[in-house]
Amino acid sequence: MIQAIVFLPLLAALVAGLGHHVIGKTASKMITTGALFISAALSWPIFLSFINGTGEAGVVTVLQWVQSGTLSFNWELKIDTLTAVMLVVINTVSALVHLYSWSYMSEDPHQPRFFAYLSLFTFAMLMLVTANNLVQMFFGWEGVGLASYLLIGFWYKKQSANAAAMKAFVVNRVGDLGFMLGIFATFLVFGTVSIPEILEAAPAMAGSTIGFLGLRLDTMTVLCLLLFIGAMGKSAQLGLHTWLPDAMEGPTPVSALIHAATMVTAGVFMVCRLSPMFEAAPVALSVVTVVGAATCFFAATVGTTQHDIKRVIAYSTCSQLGYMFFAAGVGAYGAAMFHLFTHAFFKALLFLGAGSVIHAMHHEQDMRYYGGLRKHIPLTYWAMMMGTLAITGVGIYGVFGFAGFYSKDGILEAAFAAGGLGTMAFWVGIFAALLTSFYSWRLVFLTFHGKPRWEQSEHIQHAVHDEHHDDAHDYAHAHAPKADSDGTAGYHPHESPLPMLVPLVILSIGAVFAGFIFNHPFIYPEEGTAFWAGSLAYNAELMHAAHEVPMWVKWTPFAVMAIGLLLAWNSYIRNPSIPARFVATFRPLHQFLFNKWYFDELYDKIFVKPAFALGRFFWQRGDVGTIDALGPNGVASVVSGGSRLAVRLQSGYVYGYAFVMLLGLVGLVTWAMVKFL
Amino acid sequence: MISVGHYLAVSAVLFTLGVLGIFINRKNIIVILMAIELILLAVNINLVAFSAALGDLVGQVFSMFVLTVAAGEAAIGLAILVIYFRGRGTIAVDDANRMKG
Amino acid sequence: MGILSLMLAIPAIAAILCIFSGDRLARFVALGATLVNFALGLVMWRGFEVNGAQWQFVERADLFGRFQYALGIDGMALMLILLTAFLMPLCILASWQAIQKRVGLYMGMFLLMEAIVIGVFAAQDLILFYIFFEAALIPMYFIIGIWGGDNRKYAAFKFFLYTLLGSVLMLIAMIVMINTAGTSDITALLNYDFPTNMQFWLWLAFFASLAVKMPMFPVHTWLPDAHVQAPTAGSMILAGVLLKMGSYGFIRFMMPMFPDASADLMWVVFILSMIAVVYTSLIALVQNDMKKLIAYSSVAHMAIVTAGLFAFNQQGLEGALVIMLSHGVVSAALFFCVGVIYDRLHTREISRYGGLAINMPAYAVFFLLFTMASIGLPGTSGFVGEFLSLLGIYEASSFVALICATGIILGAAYMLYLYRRVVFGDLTKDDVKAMTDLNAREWAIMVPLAAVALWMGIYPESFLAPMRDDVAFVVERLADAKPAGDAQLAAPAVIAGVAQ
Amino acid sequence: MIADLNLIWPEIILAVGAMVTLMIGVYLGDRRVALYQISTMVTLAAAIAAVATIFGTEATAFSGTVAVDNFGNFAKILIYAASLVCIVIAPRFFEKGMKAEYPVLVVLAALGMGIMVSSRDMMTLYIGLELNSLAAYVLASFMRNDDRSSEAGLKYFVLGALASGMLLYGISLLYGFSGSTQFNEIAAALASDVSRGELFGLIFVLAGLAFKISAVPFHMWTPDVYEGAPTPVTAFFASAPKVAAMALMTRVAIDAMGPALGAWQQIVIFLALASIILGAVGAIGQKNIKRLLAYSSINNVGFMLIGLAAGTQAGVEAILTYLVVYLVTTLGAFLVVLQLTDKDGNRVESIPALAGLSSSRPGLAAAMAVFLFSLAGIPPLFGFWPKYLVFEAAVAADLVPLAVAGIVASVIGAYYYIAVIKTMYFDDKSDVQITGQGTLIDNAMLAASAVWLCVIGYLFIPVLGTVSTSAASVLF
Amino acid sequence: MIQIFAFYIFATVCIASAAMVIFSRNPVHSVMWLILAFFNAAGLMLLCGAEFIAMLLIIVYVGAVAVLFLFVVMMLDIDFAELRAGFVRYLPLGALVAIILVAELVFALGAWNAGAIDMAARAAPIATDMTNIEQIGAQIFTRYVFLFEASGMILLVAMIGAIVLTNRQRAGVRRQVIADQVRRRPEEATRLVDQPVGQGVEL
Repeated sequence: MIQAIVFLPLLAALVAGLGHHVIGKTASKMITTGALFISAALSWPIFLSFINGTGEAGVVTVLQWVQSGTLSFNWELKIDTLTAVMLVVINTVSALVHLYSWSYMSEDPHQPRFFAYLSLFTFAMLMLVTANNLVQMFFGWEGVGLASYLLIGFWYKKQSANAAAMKAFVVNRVGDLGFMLGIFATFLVFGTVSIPEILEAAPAMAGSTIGFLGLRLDTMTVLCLLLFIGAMGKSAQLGLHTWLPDAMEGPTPVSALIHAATMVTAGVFMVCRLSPMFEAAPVALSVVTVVGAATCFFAATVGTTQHDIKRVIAYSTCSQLGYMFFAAGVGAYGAAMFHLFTHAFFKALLFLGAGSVIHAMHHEQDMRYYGGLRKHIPLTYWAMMMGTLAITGVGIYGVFGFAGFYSKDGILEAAFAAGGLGTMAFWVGIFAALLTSFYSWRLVFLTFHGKPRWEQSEHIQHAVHDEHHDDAHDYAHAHAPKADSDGTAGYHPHESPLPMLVPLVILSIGAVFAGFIFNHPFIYPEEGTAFWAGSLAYNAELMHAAHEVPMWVKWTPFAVMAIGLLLAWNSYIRNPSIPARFVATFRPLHQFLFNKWYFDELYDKIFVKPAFALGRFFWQRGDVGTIDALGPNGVASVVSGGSRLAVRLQSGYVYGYAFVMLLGLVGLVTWAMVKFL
Repeated sequence: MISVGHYLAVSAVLFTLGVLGIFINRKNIIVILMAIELILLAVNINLVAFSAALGDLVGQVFSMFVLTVAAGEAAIGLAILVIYFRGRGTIAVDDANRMKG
Repeated sequence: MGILSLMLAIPAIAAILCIFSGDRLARFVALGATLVNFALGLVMWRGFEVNGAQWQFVERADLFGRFQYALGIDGMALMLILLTAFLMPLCILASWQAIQKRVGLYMGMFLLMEAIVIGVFAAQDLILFYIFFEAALIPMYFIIGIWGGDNRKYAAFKFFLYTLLGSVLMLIAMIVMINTAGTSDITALLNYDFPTNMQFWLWLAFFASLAVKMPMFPVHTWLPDAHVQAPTAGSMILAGVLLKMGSYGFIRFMMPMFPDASADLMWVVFILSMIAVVYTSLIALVQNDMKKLIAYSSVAHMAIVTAGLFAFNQQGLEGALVIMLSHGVVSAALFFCVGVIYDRLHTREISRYGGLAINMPAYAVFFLLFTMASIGLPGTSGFVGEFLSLLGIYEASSFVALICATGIILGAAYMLYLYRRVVFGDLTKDDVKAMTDLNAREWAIMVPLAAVALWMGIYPESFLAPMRDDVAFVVERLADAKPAGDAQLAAPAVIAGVAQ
Repeated sequence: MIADLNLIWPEIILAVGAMVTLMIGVYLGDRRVALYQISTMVTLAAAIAAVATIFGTEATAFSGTVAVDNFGNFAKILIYAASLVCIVIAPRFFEKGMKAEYPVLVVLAALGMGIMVSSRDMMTLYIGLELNSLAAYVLASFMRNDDRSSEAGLKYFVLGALASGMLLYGISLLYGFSGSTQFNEIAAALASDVSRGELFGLIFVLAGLAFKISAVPFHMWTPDVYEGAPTPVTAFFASAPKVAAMALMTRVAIDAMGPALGAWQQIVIFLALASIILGAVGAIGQKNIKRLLAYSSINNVGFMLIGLAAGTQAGVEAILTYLVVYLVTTLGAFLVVLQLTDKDGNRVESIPALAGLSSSRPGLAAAMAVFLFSLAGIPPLFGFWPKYLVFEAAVAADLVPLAVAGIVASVIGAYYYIAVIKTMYFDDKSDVQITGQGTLIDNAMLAASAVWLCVIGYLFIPVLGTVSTSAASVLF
Repeated sequence: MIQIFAFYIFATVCIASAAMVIFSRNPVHSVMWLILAFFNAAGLMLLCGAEFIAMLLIIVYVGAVAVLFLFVVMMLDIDFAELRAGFVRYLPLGALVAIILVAELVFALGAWNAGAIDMAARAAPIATDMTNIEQIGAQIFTRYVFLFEASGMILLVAMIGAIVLTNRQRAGVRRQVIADQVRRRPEEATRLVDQPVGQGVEL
């Protein structure tokens, strides 16, 4: 069964990707989508069996992989609670995204390729979550990276898409470097890369030291931090986050699947999977907490200023990942996984909803040119509303809440309960929740409320233009304001077709109910312990404490959500001029946030540009200027100089020759005199 | 008393003069040929002197062979000189550098 | 006549036939001979006993008096011979249409090359080895010089003299060894303990030769020139096989024969390897010429090989060996990828291309696969090797591993940058638009390469198993000399037992 | 005395054969070229046969002035064979001007060389040397109407005479200070102590012999003479006299001066390295193929001298093997050079004119490539093997630095060889169309030598080893 | 005493004339100086008892070789004036090297010590009861007969060489063939005609 779940997507990807010329476009799409639905259907029973407590953990060996000395690892499929959670998340979202893409990508000529990539991605992600050893996890890790690369760059004619794809891959590789070194170090310490064996031996290793880069450091700290660097890369944590917003160059379903629901959470998954190791490394956990909190804060601040609808959601994702990490950092792995689980639903929903909006708005992604779409695409509006309610954590304590309410509050409470750095994380989380609420509602208000502002959009103008003049290349009137000032420019958005709406509906259900239904097994002390069954280091005491925190702690998130909502309403509905005034007043701050804290510029200055400059320097000054000049060419010129000398010596004059002979003779004689007499 | 050393000194000077004659002379090949004869003469003096000093006749026999060879050598040298002169119309040493490098 | 002799004789005889036959016939003769040789290689693989005797298929004949005609293989040699025999038919196919002048001579040179390279890997006598080792220069010199690009003469000279200068020093070392040990039999020399101070010099002499062949920084500069100028198949074989002769020499001679010197001078190799990884990767980043870029990437890859070898542990060595095989396949494939579009547009300038994914989708897929294999994506051959060798290096020194591992970042950067500029983007240039996708012949080359690259990545055991004992032998020889790694675990007394 | 005569059959045959041919020539004039060719070839072949019959005997003749032993016999076979080849290849070159004197002089030179290599007395050495030299001077200027030929003869003569003057002077010193001209007695005198006079004597002798083998700095004549002399004569100079002089030098160094190894070893080392380097460096930039081969011979002599510098039996064996391979290679190369004529029948000697030879005359180009690679010592061509032996001998004699220096310099040498190959194979066709065709015999010899050098030669290593060991062991 | 005196005379004149050989500007003078040098060298040889060699030197060298030189110098039509220029350019360096050589030779060879030699090793001791020429003859025809014959070959080579190089068969030159002359009959050589008057003679 587990083999089917994992390998069906691969099979479908291969068939669709390599054989679409033979079987045709529709068949390719059907095969991939079908395979994913089967996988999803097979995953749920497994998940539910774990919820019921009847599920049994196990490992299936598929094929021997590598055996070298004492190092040995195989292709294995592991199944336990953690995997089961991930399986449903991945397969469900993936299946829905496949379905969604039928319509969303219907005009694209390369659909089979797209579906093949999606399925391939799913396969890689499944390999990641079913890994029983670190190397297979790394396989999935890089495999999802590849799929992400391919999908971001799916529209390869766009230079920006290519650049974004490459950036994603390379930045991820930085993280992977850490992951790889982490694996090496782990192998060196434990003599194995098998995860269960490592986890079993990990606690005993606490307090030992290891040499690293000439320093002598605490073993587990080194190991965990190296591995965490990998997680940072994949989960776009502060420092290695720069690729995620750019990744929005890919088609929107990709953003939903990869850059919201699944791949970016791989880091969280990894930390949870290896939680017993992290438990043995308090310093590493502190780092995780700090990085998570910082990312949470950073991304939320940036999210408030972006114009691109997908970028806002992307930063939101980044921010939510921060929540998950600091949850893990304070030891609330269950809460982290729970947020991962709920987040998958509502964030996928938000992205797909955004995709629907974009679809309706003829590929315009700038929210400044939206407005008033509520009436035109009502279903999308409501779906987005559900998503927003979920992400902002709307809910009444003890009664009902949307998905994010349970998971996010769980995290905040756990952080507060953990104390120490957790308290800091709590306050950061609270502030981020405020911002989350603000930018989420801002998105909704800008998009669906107010008056249409479509006429300034080039995309819309093109669309209108195409309808009227069938001239796609007439840019001359691009910015000329239209006479009819209802802001619509005569454009009529349409609600998306059914294949796009079905996923929205299904995910909305998830966004609404996932938290309510599943919060007990995930984060309640006793039920959690039973549910997780040792697949992660479930800290029942912490979760118990989390439920016992003061009431104000439980209500604060709701309060800040409400404040954020009001702020957004005030700025974008009641008085739309506020944002402009705010920007004018705090221009430096706004610029700083709008430019994403200048991370890209900084990296460009300290990494990219110097790398190219160094490369050129090494090439021209090193290889050509030094090695070749002194080496082969230098020797050659010395030799040819010698050759000229020799030729000059060979003057053709017989007396010259005789003289040389005599010199030779006298030289030899003199040498002998000096040496022997 | 005249020792072999005296003879050796004379022959050394003759030898050196012969060698010198080959390369300080830039104008006339025929003098070079004569310089060669001087070298051989120096050798002969050496051989004869050693022969006398050693009380051994081999040196003189050798000397005779050297003379024989020297005669043949002179004949061939002059023959080459003659054909060279025929070809070039000169026996200037400086001229003999068609081939070099 | 044993199978190894047969594998030497078939291409050699076919080479003579080719040289004296017409263009058309020569192509078929060459293809036939290389395919037969590949088949023989497979037969040999099948007949090779894993965990059997160290040396198998041994043939010895006292033909030369002073040294023996002694052939025999262990697992490493088997794999490298297979690699050679596998690549050769593909090279012949790759040149099927690209080469139009003096086809007979060309095919003859390739066949000679095959015989020589197999000889290098199979030789069991030091002198015989050296003869084959240097002989490889001659066909390659012609291949670059006659069928190469505009600057082929300079490149051919540089290739020839650079590598010759290295090898002659090795010759002296070999003579000293033979003189000291009283035998030129490699199997005997492998177990001979040279005096430590002599090892030092012998090691340096071998290093001079093999480092050039590898090539290692700073004696790598011949490689980009040679690759750029060589015809496609020439680059394939140069990168695929010839470079491996250097690393083969490391593991066959330097490490087991001079273990003390290897341990003492390990840092030299590490430092050069680290520099090479970063240095050449950065240079690769700024190249405008596709072949040059891949050539520089080869240097970086081979640097990881050397570092892996000098990690002195099973993983490092096996990883290095896998990289050798993998790089043999993948870099050959990448050069072929360049060749495919070079045949169509006759330029290697990256900026002249762009948007090939549109009109050459199949090509784009293969190119992507090999790009990924080159940057060591798990599941491809590149990963297994790099992972194992870096792991091995890490055991020796975490710092070296860190620096070498930056190669995986930079590697991704330059390869993807290349791919992006060539395959992605929009089709704007008319001549590029006119390019057609892979033809049947090109498919026939791409598919086997791709299959092997994946096979090696997914089930490397096929390739690792035969080499395991040989690597263990080398590790054993090095065991006494091996220094402690810097990443040693120091456990508190209580848990000392657990650490073991 | 009669017993002594039995030992010098080869010399007798050569002398008689030369005189008979000369007589026939005098009576029949210059038209019966083939006849003189055949009679001298028969003479040389008979001489080789005579050497073969006495192979293995070890004796001295004529009161110890002549040694008949395998060392000499080995060298003689090479010398006579090379002379034979040089007679075979000549007529096509001298189409108009081949005279009876050419083969006669070659035979007489061969006679002289035979005497040289079997000398056991300084006097024998000198007589043999001069017999060879005088014939060589004449041969060099044999194309007497050609300016270059006469100039070559002149230079060769003047410098040769100077060299033999040095040699003689050295001999006279050795004689005077050791009391004898016989090798064994000189050696006995040197064994006790090397006096100043002896030291100087041996330096002068070595210098004189170094001229004959054209070792730097006594090599200056070589390029000019090789270029100027008629090509078959150049081939002759590059082959037989090289063997004779090298063998002679070896015999003198080991047999007569062996005990003074310490005194001359470093001189030989200097000569060796200087020859290797200058031979290589000088060859670069040469435009004339014969000049190039001249530098090549200087370069190769350097390698042989490394074997001599070792001063061991292995070293001498290496020299002898080297001579065999070198002979085959050089003669092969000159066979190629002889075929280089343009469509008007003019000789082509310029290297740039060889461009495109690989297309117009692929076989010829291939053979030349084989010879050049072999001269460069690149395996698998057989030229590698003697170089290997030489270096092995040097290493065994603890001369590792010398071996290293020599082998590194050999890379410079490789440069100009492959530059010629470059011209033939890589360069675009030149204006000069090479159309010359060789005779069947020429081509057969060419093919045989090329194939032998390719890889077949390695199969001869046991034979070469046995023979050279038996030859070299005589000296130790 | 007279020997010492004679030695110095001979040696001085010999060296001086040898120097003149090479420094003289006129080749004819050089030859003359050469002859003088030979005479004095012969004198030196006489002083140490090598009469035959001394005579040989004079007979062969002066009588044949030097005259040959003179002959060639005279025969070749050389513009002597042209040959005078640029004589001393190489002199300083050459002289320096030469002086070093002489110094070394004299320094080294002055140490000659006959006593160090084992006289028993002499191959051909000089006998006291035979004349010099007899002894040499005895040696040449017994001990050194091989070399004697070989030097005959050298002379043969020299002869062949000299002839083959210098002998020119000029086109259009009639050579005397005695046999033809003897064989000639009046019938072939003469013709009787009845010459009419007034007509020219047909030649």
